[in-house]
Amino acid sequence: MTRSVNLAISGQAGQGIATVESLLTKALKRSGLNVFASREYMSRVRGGINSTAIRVSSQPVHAFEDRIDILIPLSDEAIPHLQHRMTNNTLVIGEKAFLSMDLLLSFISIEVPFTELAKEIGSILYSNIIALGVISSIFKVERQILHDLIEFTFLKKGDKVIQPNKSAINKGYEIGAELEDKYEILKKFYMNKNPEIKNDLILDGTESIALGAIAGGVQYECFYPMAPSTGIGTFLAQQASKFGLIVDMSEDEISVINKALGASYAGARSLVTTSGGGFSLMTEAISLAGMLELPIVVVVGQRPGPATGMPTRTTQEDLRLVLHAGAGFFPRIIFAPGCIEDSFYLTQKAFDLAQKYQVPVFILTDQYLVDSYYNLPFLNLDSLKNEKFIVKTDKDYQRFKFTKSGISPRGIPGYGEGLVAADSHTHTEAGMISEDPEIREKSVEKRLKKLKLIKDASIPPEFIGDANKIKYQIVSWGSTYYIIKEALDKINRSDIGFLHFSQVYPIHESTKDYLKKAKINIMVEQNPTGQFANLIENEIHIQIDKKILKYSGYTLSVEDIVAQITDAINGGN
Amino acid sequence: MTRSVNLAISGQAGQGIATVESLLTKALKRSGLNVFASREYMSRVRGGINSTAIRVSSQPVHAFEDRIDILIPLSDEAIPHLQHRMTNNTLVIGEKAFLSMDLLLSFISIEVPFTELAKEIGSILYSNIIALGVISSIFKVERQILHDLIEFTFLKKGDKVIQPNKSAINKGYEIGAELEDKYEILKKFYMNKNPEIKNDLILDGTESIALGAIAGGVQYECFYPMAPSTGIGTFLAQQASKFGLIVDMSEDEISVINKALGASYAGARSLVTTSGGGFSLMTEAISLAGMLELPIVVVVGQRPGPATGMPTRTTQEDLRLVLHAGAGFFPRIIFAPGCIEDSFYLTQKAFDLAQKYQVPVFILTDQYLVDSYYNLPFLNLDSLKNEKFIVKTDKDYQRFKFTKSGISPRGIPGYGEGLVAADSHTHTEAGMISEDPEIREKSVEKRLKKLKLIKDASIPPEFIGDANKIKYQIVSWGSTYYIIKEALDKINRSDIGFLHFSQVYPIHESTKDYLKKAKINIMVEQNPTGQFANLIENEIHIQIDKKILKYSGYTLSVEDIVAQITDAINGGN
Amino acid sequence: MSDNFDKDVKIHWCPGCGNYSALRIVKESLTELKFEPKDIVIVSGIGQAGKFPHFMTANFYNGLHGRYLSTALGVKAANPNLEVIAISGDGCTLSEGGNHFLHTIRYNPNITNLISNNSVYGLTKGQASPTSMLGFKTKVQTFGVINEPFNSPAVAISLNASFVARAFVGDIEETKNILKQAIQHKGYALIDMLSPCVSFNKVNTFKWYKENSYYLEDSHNPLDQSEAMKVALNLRKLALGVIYKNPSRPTYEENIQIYNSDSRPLFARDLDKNKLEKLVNTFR
Amino acid sequence: MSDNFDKDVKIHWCPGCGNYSALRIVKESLTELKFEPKDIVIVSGIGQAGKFPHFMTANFYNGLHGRYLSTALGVKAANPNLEVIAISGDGCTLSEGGNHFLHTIRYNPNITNLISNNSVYGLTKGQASPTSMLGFKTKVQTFGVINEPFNSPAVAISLNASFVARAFVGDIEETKNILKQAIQHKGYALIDMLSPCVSFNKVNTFKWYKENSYYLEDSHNPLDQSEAMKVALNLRKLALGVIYKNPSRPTYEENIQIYNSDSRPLFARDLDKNKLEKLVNTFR
Ligand SMILES: Cc1ncc(C[n+]2csc(CCOP(=O)(O)OP(=O)(O)O)c2C)c(N)n1
Ligand SMILES: Cc1ncc(C[n+]2csc(CCOP(=O)(O)OP(=O)(O)O)c2C)c(N)n1
Ligand code: SF4
Ligand code: SF4
Ligand SMILES: [Mg+2]
Ligand SMILES: [Mg+2]
Repeated sequence: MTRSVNLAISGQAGQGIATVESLLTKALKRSGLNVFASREYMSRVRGGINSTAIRVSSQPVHAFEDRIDILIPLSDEAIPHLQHRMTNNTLVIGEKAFLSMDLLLSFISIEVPFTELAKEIGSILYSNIIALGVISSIFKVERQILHDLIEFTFLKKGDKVIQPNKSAINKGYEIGAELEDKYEILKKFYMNKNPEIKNDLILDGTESIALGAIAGGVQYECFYPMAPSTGIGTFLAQQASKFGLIVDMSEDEISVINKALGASYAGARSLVTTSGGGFSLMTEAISLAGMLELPIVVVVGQRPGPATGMPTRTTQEDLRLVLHAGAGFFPRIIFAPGCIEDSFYLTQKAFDLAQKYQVPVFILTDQYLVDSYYNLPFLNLDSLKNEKFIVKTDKDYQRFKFTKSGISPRGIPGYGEGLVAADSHTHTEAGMISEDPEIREKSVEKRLKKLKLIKDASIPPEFIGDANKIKYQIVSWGSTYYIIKEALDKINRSDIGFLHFSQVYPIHESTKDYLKKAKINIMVEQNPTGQFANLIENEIHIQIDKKILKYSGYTLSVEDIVAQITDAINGGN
Repeated sequence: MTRSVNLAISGQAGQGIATVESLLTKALKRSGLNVFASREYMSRVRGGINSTAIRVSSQPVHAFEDRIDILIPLSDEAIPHLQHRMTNNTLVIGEKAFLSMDLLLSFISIEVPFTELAKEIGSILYSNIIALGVISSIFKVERQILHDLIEFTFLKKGDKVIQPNKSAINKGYEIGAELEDKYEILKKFYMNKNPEIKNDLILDGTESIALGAIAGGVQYECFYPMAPSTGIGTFLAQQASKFGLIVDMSEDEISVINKALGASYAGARSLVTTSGGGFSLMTEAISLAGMLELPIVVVVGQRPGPATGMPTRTTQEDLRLVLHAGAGFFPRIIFAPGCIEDSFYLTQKAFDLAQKYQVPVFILTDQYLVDSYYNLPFLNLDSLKNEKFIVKTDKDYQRFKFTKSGISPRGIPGYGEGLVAADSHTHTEAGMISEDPEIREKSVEKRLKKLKLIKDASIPPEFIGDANKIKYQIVSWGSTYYIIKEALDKINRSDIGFLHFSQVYPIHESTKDYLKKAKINIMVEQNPTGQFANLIENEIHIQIDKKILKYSGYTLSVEDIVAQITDAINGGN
Repeated sequence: MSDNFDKDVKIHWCPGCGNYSALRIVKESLTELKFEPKDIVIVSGIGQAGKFPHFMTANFYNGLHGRYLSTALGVKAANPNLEVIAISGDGCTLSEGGNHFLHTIRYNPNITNLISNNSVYGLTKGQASPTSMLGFKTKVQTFGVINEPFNSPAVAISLNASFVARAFVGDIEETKNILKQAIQHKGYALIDMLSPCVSFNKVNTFKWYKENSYYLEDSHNPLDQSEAMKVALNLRKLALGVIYKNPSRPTYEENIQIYNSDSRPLFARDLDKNKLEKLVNTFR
Repeated sequence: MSDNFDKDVKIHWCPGCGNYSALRIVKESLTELKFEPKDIVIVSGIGQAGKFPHFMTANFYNGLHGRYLSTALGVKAANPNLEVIAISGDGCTLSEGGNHFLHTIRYNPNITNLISNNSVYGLTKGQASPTSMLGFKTKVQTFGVINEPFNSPAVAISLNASFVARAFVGDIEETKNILKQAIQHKGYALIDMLSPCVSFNKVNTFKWYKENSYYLEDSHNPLDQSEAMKVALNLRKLALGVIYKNPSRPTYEENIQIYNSDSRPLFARDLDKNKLEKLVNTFR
């Protein structure tokens, strides 16, 4: 079983927690340790109380655990905020003011006057960097790694920023060494290092989706900022000129999707990125994409609703929204990446399928996944093809030709001799308005045929376990993949299998067989009604036996799953 | 079995078919005949080809039949347009130019030079009124009834319009008399009259919903025009000052719903009326209504999609859209009136439930129903209560109080001493932004509780048949009610039952028992995937055995249902 | 001074944010005009400015991003007696909410509309807003803003808005003065309220606003649309004060027929069943 | 003259509708400017005017009600070589689409935008539109229009649109002349094209437009924003011709970095895998 040290750093927005998180994870990885990190934060620019959880391990780690082994509080709200995740063995390293003894919590504490020390270096702003040094020292990260990272990060800001930061690091290492001499307990955090992972990638969900989009040949990204998807647009904006990509932050989500469809009509590989509320505004145009048979990739970062809800928290509750958005019937594809690798490969694939079937393809992710990261060896770019799926048109080209497969060869205005129509009414093969009942029937059947094709090509769920031994089967989708996987490793029972979906619509036909193998199928979802369980029931007419549902706005943890699965199983049946 | 004479009048937009339809149905009813009428028309202001179908009978008639017994063509496209509904026995009365013999159709024709005759009266515009006279004469409607109607209709336009119209009527009666002497066949259209129905109401779906809204105490109607729901706003605009009602045609659907919610917050009974495309734009605010727990009634007139689709045609394909619109989870209610009476009573009820449970309530109707009408004896206004469901607030009023039932007493700003909050974030009882996981859980559970209450109070489906004898059961929802009912009367088998839903979400718990009684449940829906069948499966985990689906954009007819049910049953199981 | 409207809560804004002054200005103006919290409805959208109503005591409706002007109009329609202050950010009002900005002006409801204009997206962490200056660089607008800045006073005047002003939160007294006029104005009153974002807008700082604005002279005639427009079109030097006023436009509420004969708000009314019965009978 | 662009289809408009002339004007102008149908994309929304592209030969995108300007911008972004004519009704453009109208002007894409302005909702049968005159009565606006008419040229000028004109379809030659200038203008070109609806607008008839409009004198200086604004603000007598022009604004396409060094439209490009590999490796 994976043993990890779980570190948490917590303080106000604006205190530079994100900087520490980013530097520390990189540093740990470069020293040969596996890391997993995930953030939780308030919808604030300054103040409030945020935290990052970093797991450090000799083995790969990919999931969120509640348990905190080491906590660095950077404000007096840190401990109250995180106490439910602390144990008697939690080691707290911080300054006196933040150790809030009045909570009468039992934990082990080591006082370090970070603020004081930072002032000595020149500004209280360096406290977080000193803390970074202390932790790095405890985990025996070579100091040079930190220095290199500091240099790289503040390159543009020049020496007057780099030098004091280096001094802060050094101060941290000094203190780290002192502490080690003083506190036996710190020894237990020592872990074997694996030089092979030093060169690993370390990516969060945002970066992975954005890179996947680039790999998918994205040429036109349009968005309106909205947590938790804003980062994707930001990332792509910064890569735009390098990749010949247009990134447009537009006036609202309605223009976003209509521009993207206009660009798609004219031949661009189009992407839009949004969240549930912004996506809601795109509903009408999603239906337009269905009618015009235009490729489009739509990333929806889920956050708890209804309405504004909890902008920076996590959920899996917009599956039904994305599945049913748009008046009328038309085929669509929905992916829900289970991990960072999936985020990359599925986004790339989304572009291909959107072009191939001329349909909207959705990537359903959530705050937890976009804000989590871990190290992984590589991203495979070898098989990238990005076929264009367009034809050079001739004089009598008809955009909406009825074909056997249901797919009409896709022409682009300005490419070939033909004219390319796009019409939002029920239309003839040439794209002319039609009120003919037969045309309507044929058009609907065209769309049904395409859905069939798509279904046949869909990604099967991943099954983990011994199909012949299982009595129970945990079923899940999207970002809970590794959380459940680790929990099942911990539970370690051969009568429990795991079936995970990263394509949630249409689901692969093998699903039926998988579900039939288990006596009791238990769905794990982060929404109050079991949306994916409903979807499965509608698609293959098998009812899920039990549901583990969480809807607090905070991610499921490995511990949650262990407890609830154990419960569900002991609750019997 | 009901015997009816089915009359069709067909011509271009702008030829006054709607006028004839309205006058004729009223006249027939006033003479003691039951009528049913329904329209089909193109999305055009002038030209194209439209038609109205009017059924005349001694018994009540409420459903569309394909079969045409008498056709009055007003353009040369009329016969080609309607030939699939004509038989060898169809009698066509019209002028030579429109009888298009080249189609080699066999039908019985009587030439009447309407245009010529109209010119004699002063303008070709009177041809339709002459035709009206002819038909009225054939059905033995007292001429005075027509004169009265003409006078009433053109009151404001004065004598110079009334007189020639009366002459046109007289001319029609003259010709009618001549024809009867000449053509034996006309005798067979004679039907017994029932003086009791002379004083019946005659209403179409639009009027019935609008009256239902008034009965429900509507005070604020906001809309943006969109077929097939525009008529409701128009009707209400014309009644606005009389009923102290504000009708606002706003700049777009997003403002429509946000204004209506603002008005609702301030204590108005709010209504919005739209269609699938416009409704799509309201998606985000529907979710807001869920979060703010504001009452709102939303009428969605379905038309075939995706996108612009077929603006003036009919469908039942936006159930899933309305059911799932809005990010996050919150309770809602969806009605789908089955007939004109339902349209009235359910709309009234929608207002009450919206106030009572502080949720969005949807009326899902369609072009077929809003454009159909028949006579009915009365609308019962006696039981109207329109309870306000608001409280006068005191100083410490908290808008979102957690209560046992899940319903928080609803205060209105300006009524009482308290302050009234509305907040789109996850919020405390006082309406303050909160990121507390417990608050979120409690809020979700509050919404779940309300859904449970709503479910317990939902309208059971209507069952017709002998529960102990049925083997087959036709299941349907919304506007197909009478079409199926008449078809089943025709089929006349005691082993077929009929289960109809006018509340489609949440469905009543008796549904399970009803469905279990039949060996084979057959769903009839006008959409390609069986949306209501899916909903039922998700709610009560029973799979519908067969589906009869139509998606041509044109309504199911009694004949369609007879044929398809017969087929479905003979096709075995 | 403003204790009636004070609220004992932690404020979510960054230290130094212009919104603190705005909050004070609003609370004090309402107090000075002798309003009580229960007379007032603060309507807002989403953004830093959109959080406004959470930090003062009053009725409030904190709705969706971009939609608050429609909400405000709906509130007024249902109950014209309520005093409605509609406040939100430049992005909320002019980007997501642009269409409602245009059309609310056309309706002329009797509301006071404060655009807390920091020329940036605060809450979503620093993207350009419609009022950002050409060339303004951000993480997203990496080559700088390319779109012509949205001149909200000019647009409002072009639509014949009935009251158009600009104010700067750095000057509390003058802004209170302008706000009080706006509140007392009958009809839609716009204040383009310049309010620095200390976290994300390093260009349009307190200092910058001070240096790049001026108060309109008494000689300025706000009743002259062309003159007002000239003033508004000048973005090089930002005019503060009441730029335009059209007292001749009736308000939306005055135009609502049903209030002519009966001033009760909607919630106080009931259906007249007899009238309904009569109406139904016309269908016989 | 315009046979290249002619199309052999039944036209859905009412006899006498102003759109017939508009169709002729567009087809002839394009022919005279030597365009071929395959160079052209007609982008439209929903409404009577929105049906426009169905009645001529060209590429077309007849999208949603109110969204055509966003579509047009997307088309141009993906392929600046296409000549885009964006046309739709006054309701589509200024009511449902008001926000895109505002912001498209700010982007300044090189498109020609014809608002077929009949001051009424044609397709939905006669409701008031944003440009309907005060007091205009309809089945819905039973007491007459109460909202200030939407002055699209004035709003466009207040946003510093790069080309703003008004034309009247009753005058084919002059309107062709204006349209050709608009097409040749680099950047967003607006034509508020007055076009009578014979079925539903009995006020703003051919005759009314003729009597209530005038052509701008040669002395009018379209480069002067204030002067142009004065002309635009006058709705009592409608100025025809080019009201405002700002030749100094770069177009949106010129502002798109990626076309600086490589003019190929997007569909002709491919991913540079090496660059991606390099980028991925920065995450080690
Ligand atoms: C429909 C929708 N889109 C996007 C967002 C995300 N969002 C929240 S605030 C904001 C912009 C804030 O800018 P501004 O209105 O100028 O307010 P400020 O924070 O600067 O005061 C955005 C884009 C949202 N909440 N809803
Ligand atoms: C989202 C949406 N709302 C409403 C409609 C219905 N609709 C179609 S055209 C139209 C208005 C037409 O007016 P205008 O744009 O002025 O065009 P015209 O017919 O006068 O040329 C409306 C409201 C629609 N198609 N989509
Ligand atoms: S981010 Fe800017 S606008 Fe938001 S609170 Fe901070 S300073 Fe104010
Ligand atoms: S309704 Fe009006 S705009 Fe539409 S086609 Fe007829 S005349 Fe033209
Ligand atoms: Mg802002
Ligand atoms: Mg129009």
